[in-house]
Amino acid sequence: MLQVGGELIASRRAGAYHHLTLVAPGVAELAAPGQFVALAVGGATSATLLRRCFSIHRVTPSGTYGGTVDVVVAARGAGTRWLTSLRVHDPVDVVGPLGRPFPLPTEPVPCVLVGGGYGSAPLFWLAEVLRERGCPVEMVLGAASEDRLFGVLQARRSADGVTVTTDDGSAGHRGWVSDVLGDVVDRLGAGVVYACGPMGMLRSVTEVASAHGAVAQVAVEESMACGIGVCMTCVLPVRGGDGVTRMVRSCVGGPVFRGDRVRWDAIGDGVTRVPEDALGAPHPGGH
Amino acid sequence: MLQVGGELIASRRAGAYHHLTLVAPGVAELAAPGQFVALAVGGATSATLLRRCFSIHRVTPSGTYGGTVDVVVAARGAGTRWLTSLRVHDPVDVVGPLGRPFPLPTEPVPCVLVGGGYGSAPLFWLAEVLRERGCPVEMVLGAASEDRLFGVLQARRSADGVTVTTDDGSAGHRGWVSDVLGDVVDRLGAGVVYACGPMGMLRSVTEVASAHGAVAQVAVEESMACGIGVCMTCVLPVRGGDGVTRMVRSCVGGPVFRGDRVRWDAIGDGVTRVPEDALGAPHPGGH
Amino acid sequence: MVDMRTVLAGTTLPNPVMTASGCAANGTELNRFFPVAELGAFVTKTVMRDPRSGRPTPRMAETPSGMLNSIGLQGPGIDAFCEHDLPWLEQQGARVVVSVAGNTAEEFGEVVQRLVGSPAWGCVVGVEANISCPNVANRGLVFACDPVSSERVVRIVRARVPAEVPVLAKLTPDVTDIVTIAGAALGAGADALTMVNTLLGIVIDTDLLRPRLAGVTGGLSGPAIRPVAVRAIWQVTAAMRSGTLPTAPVVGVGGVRTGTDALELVAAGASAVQVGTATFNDPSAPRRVLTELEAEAARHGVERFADLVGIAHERMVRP
Amino acid sequence: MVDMRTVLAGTTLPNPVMTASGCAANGTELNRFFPVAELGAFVTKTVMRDPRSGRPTPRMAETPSGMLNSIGLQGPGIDAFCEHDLPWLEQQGARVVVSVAGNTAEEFGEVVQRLVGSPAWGCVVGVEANISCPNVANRGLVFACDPVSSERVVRIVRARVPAEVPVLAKLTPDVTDIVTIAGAALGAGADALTMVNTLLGIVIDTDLLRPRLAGVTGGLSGPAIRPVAVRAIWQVTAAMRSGTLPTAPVVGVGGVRTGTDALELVAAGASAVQVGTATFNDPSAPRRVLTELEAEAARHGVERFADLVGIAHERMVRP
Ligand SMILES: Cc1cc2nc3c(=O)[nH]c(=O)nc-3n(C[C@H](O)[C@H](O)[C@H](O)COP(=O)(O)OP(=O)(O)OC[C@H]3O[C@@H](n4cnc5c(N)ncnc54)[C@H](O)[C@@H]3O)c2cc1C
Ligand SMILES: Cc1cc2nc3c(=O)[nH]c(=O)nc-3n(C[C@H](O)[C@H](O)[C@H](O)COP(=O)(O)OP(=O)(O)OC[C@H]3O[C@@H](n4cnc5c(N)ncnc54)[C@H](O)[C@@H]3O)c2cc1C
Ligand SMILES: Cc1cc2nc3c(=O)[nH]c(=O)nc-3n(C[C@H](O)[C@H](O)[C@H](O)COP(=O)(O)O)c2cc1C
Ligand SMILES: Cc1cc2nc3c(=O)[nH]c(=O)nc-3n(C[C@H](O)[C@H](O)[C@H](O)COP(=O)(O)O)c2cc1C
Ligand code: FES
Ligand code: FES
Repeated sequence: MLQVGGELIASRRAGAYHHLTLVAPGVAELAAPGQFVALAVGGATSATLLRRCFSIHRVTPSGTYGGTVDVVVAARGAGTRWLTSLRVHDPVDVVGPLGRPFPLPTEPVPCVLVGGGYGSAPLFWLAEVLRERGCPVEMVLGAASEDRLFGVLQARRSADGVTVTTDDGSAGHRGWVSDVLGDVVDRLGAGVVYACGPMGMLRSVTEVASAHGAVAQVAVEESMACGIGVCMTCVLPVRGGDGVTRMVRSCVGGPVFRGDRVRWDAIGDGVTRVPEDALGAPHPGGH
Repeated sequence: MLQVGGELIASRRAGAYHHLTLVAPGVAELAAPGQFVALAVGGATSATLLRRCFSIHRVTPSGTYGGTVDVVVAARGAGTRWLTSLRVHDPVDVVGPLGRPFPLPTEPVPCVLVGGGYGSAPLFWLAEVLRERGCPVEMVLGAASEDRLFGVLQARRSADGVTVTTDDGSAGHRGWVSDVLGDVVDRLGAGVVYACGPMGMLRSVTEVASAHGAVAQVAVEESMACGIGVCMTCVLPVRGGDGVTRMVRSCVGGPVFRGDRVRWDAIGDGVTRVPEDALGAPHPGGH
Repeated sequence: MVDMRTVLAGTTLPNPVMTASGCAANGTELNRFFPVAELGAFVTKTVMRDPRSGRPTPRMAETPSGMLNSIGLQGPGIDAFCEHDLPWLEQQGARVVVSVAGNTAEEFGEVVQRLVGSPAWGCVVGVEANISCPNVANRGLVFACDPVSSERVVRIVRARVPAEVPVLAKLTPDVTDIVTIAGAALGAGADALTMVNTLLGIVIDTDLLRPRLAGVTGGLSGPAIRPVAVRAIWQVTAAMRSGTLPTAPVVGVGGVRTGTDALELVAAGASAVQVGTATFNDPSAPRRVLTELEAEAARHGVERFADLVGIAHERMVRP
Repeated sequence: MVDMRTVLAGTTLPNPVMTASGCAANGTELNRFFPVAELGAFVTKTVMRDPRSGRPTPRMAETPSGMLNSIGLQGPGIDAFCEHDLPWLEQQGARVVVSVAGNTAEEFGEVVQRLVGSPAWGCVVGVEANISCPNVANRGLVFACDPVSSERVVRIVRARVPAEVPVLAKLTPDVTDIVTIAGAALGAGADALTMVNTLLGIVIDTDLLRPRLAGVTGGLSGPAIRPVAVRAIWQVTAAMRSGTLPTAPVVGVGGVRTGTDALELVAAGASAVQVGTATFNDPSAPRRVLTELEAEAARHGVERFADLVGIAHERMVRP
């Protein structure tokens, strides 16, 4: 885990997103698929103090500029708008790589990789690593509409098969990734489903994977203030190996969790509740 | 007085300063020497809310880009550092022209223009306007050191004579502008001394001018939060035509005042006190 | 088109956006940027009985996303105000909320008495008692820090203002329990509450190693304090909703720079919103905030602005 | 080289920069960015008697130059803390200030009792009583909002901590008169005061039109609140200088991001400084602030850091 003064060396539109390449020497060398970087935003006079976190799309450990890190950014609020309006050669402070990467299977089992929106960003690199290990890989990419799909062409290179869904039917199947996932898992005999995207999608992916005999490994996206494990803002309830549910920091305990360990019953409507049976949960008559 | 979304079209070093040219259509057309502009700083994510004020160095009412305004900026704090690190074509929000300009003599009397540091910035344009009206013009430029002088070459074009002083003797006479001012006023038989620079200098200029029979018109630099007259932060004690001292807003009542009207006795050590005889001054046992 | 009208204790305003006292002088300056009559109301700089020079300078310091000020209520005094400022505002067709203060509770009364006698009184749609200022009779303690002083001032002001014109009490957030102070003001007859005034702060000049303001302490304002303003509005309107406090409109102020900022205060319970420090950044801010707030109301699909007031209390997620 | 040592009620620290409780977890995470033993002291996340899950999420919202948090004191409980966290910090050679809290005054005592019995107790250079948390026995009112509750907690904590280890009382700025609370804490035996904890705030989500935090209110921190922290430190140390309060060291906290920010708190009267929210922006912030503060001290030509403590009180301009 490093903090480096990086530099933007490429910025291009990719559908609804911006694909940024940052020089961040050292970060690239240490990273594995599923990890993320935390970028400072707003420059020297910034009122936006908190870092913004982005999945690492891919890395180039060395090269003309030293190691580079690619991220795919959806411009939403103040920080992402600032990042996407940067010009080449602007400085960007980078902390990373952060979090636990996708765990890789020890055997060459078939895998399905599911990405929702920009959630597909970390999956291509993962696909390559899996295929290097001999795992057959298929991808399922979904989004609200065609412009919100990221990397469909890349997917065709990185995976043995690609299925696309959009909510509005503007590309691929009309519907959700979970509508098609079961068939893909069955067809491939997949042992692992990796997924990254919105919480609702991760929940359905977990359900479908379980129902079809696969393990789900999901990368969650919780609101993070620090990204390095010191603030406790990014927690979600996860059942441990001992069966006990704890409020786990998704920046250091995740962002990748086994889907069946996440307490989806506590998550919804933009709020994550503390399950009553969680360790240290408030109980009537005091905490 | 306008608020316009301007654009930086040139930025260059000038000794210790940065000389910026901004497109600000409409502002240039309305401005007169001694007025200033208030620039927003820090961009969309800025924590620095207050505008920064700068004397208008010169204007080009029309041209390829529409009207432009030039300012000379000393990079000191967060806002001026931001301004001086902008790149050409960056947007800059401009409010101006603000304040009362230098009053021009109705007769073609000789004038001396005194600038301390970047305080010389508004004087070249003033010199040109005065000479158009037939006034003989000499300039006295002073600064701590040579790199902090602004526009010595320009001065030689704009004025009939130029005297330079530096505290450390790195250019011109070693010493202060007030050391040489009396002689220049006498030699020229000047009726008006215009001055812009630090408060201490404006005070001595006023004293020297009075002692040598000239009227001083000084452009003060008070800390300003709004620049447009609504916040009351920029006041200083000024004796009115009726002999009453009031705490006058320097952004709308100034920045140019008759030197002998300013209550220098209340100003010093970085603080401006309220003279006991000022209108509404606090009195013992209540306000 | 959303119906942007808002009701302030009997008085209906065409829209809920106002200037904040002391951040817009008395109108002539901002009128060059937009017609001040377009605002729901124009709130004047706090006026006292006598002319006041205010404090020494420096009077201000920039702070992260805010500023500190110590103007010391510089102003012309109520007579000059009634002679020059109020008639000008009336001429523009502005609806005016006059902010008043006194060194003592009695002085508030004197100011109001002269104000009510002004020929331009007709344009006044509210009197805002700035009780967030020092009470000379009580060791300089701010009136609004003490329920008893707050009550005394409001009672005197309410007694002198004709019944059809609402009295607003402006509260400071620098108290342990703002609900108690709000209760005291309402109990004394305040028709509405303006919340919040600035927070007490100090900035040290790290070159000179002394306080940056000549007056040492100053009032902290700007976006930096918005979460405190929203919290104060929430607490007081929650107490009204639960019946702990009598119901009255709240005018929100603190850190509003955009229409969404204004919407935060409104959703927390404010029936109207004042724009202060943001005006120094953008002289058109009050007018722009109105346009943006209108767009926000339209985006949320409400027919009436009033439907948004306090809506966050209803939409709260219960864990 | 400036002598950066500072004395905290008998304990001498090699330098005056600390982490702020809850902004640095318990050390392992930051130790990857710099050796936590290099700080004057490491302040741990407030620990309570039992393990706590903390609040639902969202637990945070960014605000202009700051943030709002409502973690709800999530933590492992004092036993796990003594078993895992404290020994690790001791191993690193860190000087540790342990922040403690309880739902009741008695619970504070239990926590301290177990802490003092920890085999790693030797590395503890101070116990910080986080009295800015809710008192279950008093309708959830924050202890530090009430002088009587503050006094009770501090008395219990002081009684259980061995005399040679200082007890710090951490105060909230959300009170009408912080000098009174400071007086109560000192009267009850606090050896030093930590000022300030977060300000109570609310942010509304303007898309969902409901509070952004699941817990509705949260604590406001970051540079936005620095002028409030400086003011609180100033008021309390001014009262000490004038003899109204007994003299005791103040540990400053609130909005420190750089060495000059730290110097502001120091010049206002703080003998040591904690770095909180800035750590989220820059994981090396506490260590960097130390380097920068050292450079500031050198720039001002002092031989000892201690010469800067409270210096602004002496340099104040009298109008
Ligand atoms: C592990 C991880 C990986 C991510 N990968 C990507 C990615 O590859 N591409 C992408 O576009 N986005 C990604 N996100 C989401 C991205 O971090 C947020 O969209 C972004 O922080 C929002 O910043 P803003 O300035 O637009 O929004 P603002 O609303 O201004 O953000 C305010 C604060 O809230 C936090 N925040 C707000 N929304 C989110 C969110 N959804 N997740 C985390 N923090 C949030 C911000 O970090 C910031 O601290 C990822 C988030 C996490 C946690
Ligand atoms: C009428 C007028 C004309 C000026 N002309 C010039 C000029 O031509 N060139 C130039 O370099 N500077 C000029 N100044 C000074 C310039 O405004 C300040 O140097 C600048 O505002 C400081 O901003 P900062 O971000 O560097 O400092 P910061 O310390 O970050 O400023 C913080 C706040 O204090 C105010 N402030 C600080 N110092 C001053 C000051 N000296 N005067 C006014 N406000 C201040 C700023 O506007 C801002 O609101 C002028 C000031 C005035 C009032
Ligand atoms: C320079 C300045 C002067 C102010 N003067 C007054 C005043 O005279 N009377 C008053 O009630 N409030 C005064 N205030 C407080 C504002 O009206 C407002 O309550 C506060 O600034 C918070 O709002 P804001 O964050 O939008 O500025 C003043 C604020 C500033 C910044
Ligand atoms: C995420 C977060 C968690 C915090 N947790 C605690 C805590 O457990 N105990 C405590 O005394 N203060 C806690 N605080 C308050 C800080 O210690 C500090 O007093 C406050 O944030 C102001 O300092 P800052 O502006 O440097 O952050 C917390 C602050 C934040 C932002
Ligand atoms: S984001 Fe701070 S602990 Fe995870
Ligand atoms: S700068 Fe605001 S009144 Fe002059």
